[in-house]
Amino acid sequence: MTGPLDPPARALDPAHGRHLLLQMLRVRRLEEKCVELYSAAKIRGFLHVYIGEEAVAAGVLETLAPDDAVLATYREHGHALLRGVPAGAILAEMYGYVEGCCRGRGGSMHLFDAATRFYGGNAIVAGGLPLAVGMALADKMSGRSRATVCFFGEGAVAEGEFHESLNLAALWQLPVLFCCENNLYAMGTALGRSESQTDMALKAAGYEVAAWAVDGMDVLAVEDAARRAVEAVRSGGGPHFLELRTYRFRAHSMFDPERYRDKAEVARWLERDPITLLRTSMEAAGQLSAQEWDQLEAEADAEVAAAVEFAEAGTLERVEDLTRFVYSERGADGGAAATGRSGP
Amino acid sequence: MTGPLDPPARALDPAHGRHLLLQMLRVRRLEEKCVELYSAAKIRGFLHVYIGEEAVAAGVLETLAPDDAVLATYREHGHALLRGVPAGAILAEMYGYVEGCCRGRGGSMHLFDAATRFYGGNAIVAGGLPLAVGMALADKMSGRSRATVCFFGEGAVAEGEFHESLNLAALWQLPVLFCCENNLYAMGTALGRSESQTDMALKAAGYEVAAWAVDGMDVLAVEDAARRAVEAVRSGGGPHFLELRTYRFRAHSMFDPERYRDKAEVARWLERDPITLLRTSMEAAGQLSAQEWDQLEAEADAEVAAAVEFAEAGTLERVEDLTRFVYSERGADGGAAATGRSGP
Amino acid sequence: MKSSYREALRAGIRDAMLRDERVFLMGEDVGSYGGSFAVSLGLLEEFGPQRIRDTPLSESGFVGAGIGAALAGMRPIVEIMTVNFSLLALDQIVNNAASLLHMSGGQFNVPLVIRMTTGAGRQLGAQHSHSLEGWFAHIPGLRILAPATLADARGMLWTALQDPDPVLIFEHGSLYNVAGELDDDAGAVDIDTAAVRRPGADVSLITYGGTLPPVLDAAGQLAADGIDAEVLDLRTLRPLDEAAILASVRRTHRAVVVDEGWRSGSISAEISARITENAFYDLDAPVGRVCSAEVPIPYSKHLELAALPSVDRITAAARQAVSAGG
Amino acid sequence: MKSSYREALRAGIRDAMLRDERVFLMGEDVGSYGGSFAVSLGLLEEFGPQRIRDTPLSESGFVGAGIGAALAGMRPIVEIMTVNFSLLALDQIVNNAASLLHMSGGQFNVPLVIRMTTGAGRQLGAQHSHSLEGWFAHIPGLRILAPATLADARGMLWTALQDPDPVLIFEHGSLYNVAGELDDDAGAVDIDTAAVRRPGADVSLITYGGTLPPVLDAAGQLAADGIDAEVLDLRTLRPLDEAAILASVRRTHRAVVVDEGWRSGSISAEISARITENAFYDLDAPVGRVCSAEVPIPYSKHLELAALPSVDRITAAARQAVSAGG
Ligand SMILES: Cc1ncc(C[n+]2csc(CCOP(=O)(O)OP(=O)(O)O)c2C)c(N)n1
Ligand SMILES: Cc1ncc(C[n+]2csc(CCOP(=O)(O)OP(=O)(O)O)c2C)c(N)n1
Ligand SMILES: [Mg+2]
Ligand SMILES: [Mg+2]
Repeated sequence: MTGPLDPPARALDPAHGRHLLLQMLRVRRLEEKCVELYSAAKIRGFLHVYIGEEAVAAGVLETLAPDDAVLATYREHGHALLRGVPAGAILAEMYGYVEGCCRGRGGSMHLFDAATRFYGGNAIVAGGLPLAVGMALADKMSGRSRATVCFFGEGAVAEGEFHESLNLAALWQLPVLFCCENNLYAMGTALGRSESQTDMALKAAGYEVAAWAVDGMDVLAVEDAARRAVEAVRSGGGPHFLELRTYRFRAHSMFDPERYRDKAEVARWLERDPITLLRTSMEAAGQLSAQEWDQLEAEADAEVAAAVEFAEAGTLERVEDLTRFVYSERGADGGAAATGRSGP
Repeated sequence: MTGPLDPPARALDPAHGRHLLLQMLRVRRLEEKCVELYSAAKIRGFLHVYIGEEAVAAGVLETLAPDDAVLATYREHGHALLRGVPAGAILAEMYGYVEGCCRGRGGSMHLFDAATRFYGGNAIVAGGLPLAVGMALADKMSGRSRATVCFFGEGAVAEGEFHESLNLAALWQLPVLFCCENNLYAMGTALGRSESQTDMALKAAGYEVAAWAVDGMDVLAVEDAARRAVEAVRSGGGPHFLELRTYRFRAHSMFDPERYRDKAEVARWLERDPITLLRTSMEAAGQLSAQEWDQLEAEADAEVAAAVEFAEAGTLERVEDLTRFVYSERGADGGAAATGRSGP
Repeated sequence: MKSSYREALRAGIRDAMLRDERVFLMGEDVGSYGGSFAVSLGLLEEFGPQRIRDTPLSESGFVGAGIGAALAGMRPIVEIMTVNFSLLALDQIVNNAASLLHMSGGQFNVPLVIRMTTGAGRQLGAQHSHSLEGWFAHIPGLRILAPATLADARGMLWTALQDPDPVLIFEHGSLYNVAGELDDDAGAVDIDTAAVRRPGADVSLITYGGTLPPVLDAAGQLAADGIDAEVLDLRTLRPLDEAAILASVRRTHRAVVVDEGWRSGSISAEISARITENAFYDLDAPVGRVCSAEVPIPYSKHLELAALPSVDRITAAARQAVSAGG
Repeated sequence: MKSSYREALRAGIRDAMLRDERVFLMGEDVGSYGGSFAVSLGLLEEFGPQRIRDTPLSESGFVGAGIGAALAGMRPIVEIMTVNFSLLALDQIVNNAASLLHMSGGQFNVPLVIRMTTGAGRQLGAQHSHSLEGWFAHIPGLRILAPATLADARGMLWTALQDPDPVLIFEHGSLYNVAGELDDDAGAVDIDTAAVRRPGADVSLITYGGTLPPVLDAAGQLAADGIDAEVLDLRTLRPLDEAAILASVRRTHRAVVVDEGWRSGSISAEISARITENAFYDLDAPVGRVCSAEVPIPYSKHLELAALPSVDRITAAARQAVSAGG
C-alpha cells in the first residue's frame, strides 16, 4: 500500500519549475514578514509559521481545481495564500482588521475564504478531519466529482478524530485526500514519543486507505504524488492519504524556546530546504538564471510589501458589531442567511 | 502478528473440562434468569445478556490471578460472576437493592466489586479502555507484575478511545490485555458496515500490539490464547490483544426487535453453542457422563436459585441517603476516604 | 389524527426528506435497526441507505461529518443516540459547529440539525440519564430546542432545518410513547417563542420538555386548592424567550422554574437570574427552582424518583412561592 | 520570597512530587518542551520521564488513563494544555471520573487532579479562549478550583491531591506572569472556603480566578468615589461556599457577580439564583452580573476587550447596584 519515495516521472518544464519556486518563495517571504510583524507587535495571539514546509502546500495545491475544497490547521498561512486568498487579506486578518479575510475575527489560526473554498484554519488538532469527511460525503451524495483536501500534522494522528475520520472515509469511499504533514514534531514531542507505529502511511493503510509516503522537501515529488491521488479521489477511487515528510525550520510558535531538538538536527534539515533544492537543481540543469531568480524574489517581495501596505491601511470593526456573526443574519424577508455561504 | 485459530496444544484434563463447562453454565443460567426476571419487571433499565458468548469470559478469566484487574462493558454479568462476584450480589444489584454489589445504584450496566478488582461495568462504548491503560500504567510505574484485562465489543473499535488507548498502551509498553469480543454486531450494525478493516486483530497489530484472533466459541482455545497472552503481559511483554470471534444468540438488549439479522444466521451460530461444543466433545471422548452433566446443571441451577432468593430478600437504600457517594465520605479525622477503595 | 410523540417526530423527518433532497438522516442504528428508540423505523426502506445512513460508533467523527456536509450544502439531521454520548462530540459541536460562522467573519454558516434523546426516569443509571440541554444552552452559536408536545415534535424539525445555523433538538425519553391528537395538517412551527400552556394568575411555573407533563399535573392539583398557576413552556432554551418569561412573571409576581438538570448551573439558575435582573421589583417572592438532586442518577427506582423533579416537589415549591413575602 | 504565579504552581507540583511518590505529572509537552506555559519547566530533569510524562495528542485517552491510574493507587496530576481541549475529554471526566464512586456504591473513588489553563484575553481567537470552569461546576462528583493568588497557586494542589475525589484546577492564562511576595513557608491551603480579599460595606463583588485582579482594581476606583466594595474570591466553584456568599450579601445588601464565562448559564447565574433564593429579603437591589458577551471570542484586540469583563463594566455594575432600589 505504501509506495516508495518516487521521483517524478516526467522531465521538468522550466516555466513550471519557476512557477513552483515562486509559489514557495511567496509563502517563505510572507512567513518571514509575519515573524517580523509579530516581533513588532503588529500581529498578536499565537503565530505558527510554515517555513521549511512550503513544498508541501505548493505541490499539493498546484493540483487542485477551483471547485475542490481545502482544510488546514493553525499553520495555514501558506495554504491560504497558495489557494488564492490575497496576501493583503491574510495580513489584514492578522492585524485584526475588518479588511482581513475574516474581518479580523479569526486571526492567524483561523483564516477562511469562501471564494476559494478555503475552509480554515482550525486551531484544534485533528478538528478539521471530520469536517473534511463530511464535505466529501456531501460531494459524493450530490454526485459531484470534486476533491476535499485536508492538511494536518503527524501529531494529529494520535487523536481519536483521525481514527474515526479515516474509518468513515474508507467505509463510505469518500472523495477526500488526507495530507499528513509529517514534520517529525508536535510542539516538542518527537514522533517516536507519540506514535507506537511511526510509519504514518502504513498507519493509514490499516484503514484500507490508499497511502503513500512522499519526500515533502521535493516539491516535484509532492506535486506528482498529489496529482495522482487527487485524480484518483475525483474519479471515485475513494479516500487517499499522503504522508509528506518534511521539517519545520522554525520554532513551533513564537513562544517556543525549542528545548526539545538540537541545532545540529535543524542544520541537517536546512540543507534540504525545499526552495534551495529546486533552485540549485534547476540552476544545475541550466533552467534558472540568476536574473530569473532575482525576478522571482522581487515578485514575492513586492507581493508582501503590497500586502503590508494593505494591512497597515486597515480599519477596525465597529465595537457595536461585536455580536455579529454569532448567528446568521436573515434577509429582510426573514428567509435565507444573508451572511453565511454554505452550499455547493 | 495475527496468529491462526490455534487449537489448544495440550490434552484436556476432564476435571478441568467439567470446571469450564460449569463456569459457562453458571453464566448461561444466570442470564436466562435475568431475562425471566426482566419480563417479570423485577429487573429494569437496560439489560444486555451474554448468552452465546460465555466461552470468552470463561476462558479468559480462568487465567487470571486475584491481583489482576478486570474491566468490562454493559454486557458484563458473566464477567462479574466468573471473576468472583457472588450471583446474589449481582442479582440484588439489578433489583436495585442495597445488598447489590453497588448498593443498587449501578444496576445491570454498572456492576463493580472492589474485593475481586472488578472495575465495571461501563455503559459508554469504549469508555473503559483508557481506564485500563491507566491502571496498567500504575502497575508498571509501581513495578508490580500484574495484568489489567479489558473486555469490549468490536463496535468499540470504531471509537476514537480505542485508537488513543491502543497507541498509549503500545507506546508505553503497558501490561494490559485487550479482549475484543467480536460478536459481529454493534446493536444492529454489522461489522462490515462499521469498519473499513474488518480484521480486528490486524487492526490492533497496526499499533504494534501483539494480536491474535481466537475462536471465541471454543473455551479451550480461548483459555489457551489468554493464558499465553496474560503471561506475556505480566512478564513485561507489553500490551496484547485478543480478538475473540463469537456471536450473541439473543437480542442486543430487551428492547431490540432484531430486524437486522435473519433467523437462519442465528440458527447457524446456535450450532456452535460453546457449551454444547465442549459438552459433546467431552461426551464423545468419554470425559463426561450424563450424570456428571446433570450434576453441573444442578449446581448452576442451585446457585441461581439461591441468588434469586437472596435478591428477593433485599432491602432499599434509605431515600435520605440519596446523595451519598457523590463525594467520598471522610473519616472522623477528616482524612482518608471512608468509602472509596482506590489503591494497589 | 392520533399520533404518538415518536410518530410525530418520524412524520417530521419523513416530511423533510420528501421536501428537500439535501436532507438526510445519519447516526448510529438509524437504519437497519430502526432507530434505537424506533423514531426512524421504516425510513430506511423508504429512502434507502444513502439518506438513512447508519454510522459506526464514532460520535465525534460523524457529528463532525455532519458539520462538514452542512458546510458543503447538505441539510443533515444527525442523530446522537442519547445526550450521554454527545460528550464525545462536544469538541466538534462547540469548537466547530458553534464557532465557524463567527471565526470566518460571517462566511461559513452551518445549517445542521442534531437530534438526541435526553433525560432520566427509566432506571438507566448514571451514564445514561443525563439532562444536559440546559448545559448546552450556555454555548453561543447554537440554538437549543426542546419539543414537549406532539405539535412541536412534528413541527420543530422543519423550521430548524430552515435555520442557517446549528440547531440541537432534545427529545425527552419519557415522551416517545405519549400519544394524543395531532392536527391532520400539522406542520412547521415557530421556534422563537415560549408558549403559555395554561394561563394562570398566581404563580408562573416555567419549564420545558420532559417536565412539562408533571408541571401541568401539578398545576391541576394546585387549581384544586385554589392556586391558579400559569404554565410556560420555554420550547427554545437558547435563545431564551425572555420577553415571554418576564411577561408571565409580571402577571403573576411569583415564579418557580422546573427542569431536570442538576440544580447548580442549571438553566433554571439562568432564568432565575434574568427574572431577578429584569423584574426584581415585580417579584413578591424569590424565584423558586425545582431541579434534579446533585447526584449521578442512581439506578434503583426509589432513589431515581427521589432525585428527579416530581409533581409533589413542584406543588410544594409553588405553594411556598405563593405563601411567601408580599 | 519573590514568586510568579507560574513559579508558585511549579513549586506546588515539585513539592507534591517530592512528598508522595505516587504523584506524577502527565500531559502534552509537560516534559521536554518544558510545559506549554512553562509551568513544568525543569521538572523533567529533576524527576525523569516516568514521572514527568509526555503524552501524545490524545486528550480523552490520557485523561482516562489518569482516572485509571488513580483507581489503581497513583495520585496523577493530569495537565490538559488548555480548557479548550478538555472538550475532547469530557466523556471521561463526566461519565467516569465524576460518576465511578456513585455508580459503584461507594467502592471506587478517583483521587485525580486535572489542571488546565483557562480564559481569554490574549487574542487567541474563538477556539482558544474558552472560560468553561463555571460550566464544569455543573457536574456533581467534581470539585472545581480556581486559584487567583500566588498562595493559592502554590497551595491548592497539595490539598487537591489529598482529596479522594477528582479535582479540576483552572489556571487563568493571564495570571502566569503575575508576580509578588509569597511566604517562604507557603504550603497547602484549604480548598473549602471563599476568601474576602477586600472587606467593604456597600456592595459585594463576587468573583474568582482571572477576574480577581480587575475586580480589585474596580474596588479601588470605587473607593475613590466613596463606594466601599467588598471583594469575595470564591476560590472553589464547586462546591460553592454559599455561606460566605450569603454572609457577604447580608452585610452589603447588594451584589455583583463577575466572571469571564458567557453570561447565559454562567456560574454567575447560579450565584445570583442562590442569593435570591436565600437572601431575597436582605437585598436592596437585584444581583448584577458582569460576564463575557455571548460571542465566540474574536481575535481582534478591541473586540476581544469589548467582549470580556472590564474594570469599567465592573464599576458601572457596582454603581448601578448601589444606586438602585432601597
Ligand atoms: C486538541 C488539541 N490539543 C492540543 C493542542 C495544542 N497544540 C497546538 S499545535 C500542537 C502540536 C501539533 O503537532 P502536529 O499535528 O504535528 O502539527 P505541526 O504543529 O507540527 O504542524 C499542539 C499540541 C491543540 N491545538 N489542540
Ligand atoms: C459512546 C456510546 N455510543 C453509543 C452507545 C449505545 N450503544 C450501546 S451498546 C452499543 C453497541 C456496541 O456494540 P459492541 O461494542 O460490538 O458490543 P456488543 O453490544 O456487541 O457486546 C451501542 C451503539 C453507547 N452506549 N455508548
Ligand atoms: Mg508536526
Ligand atoms: Mg458487538
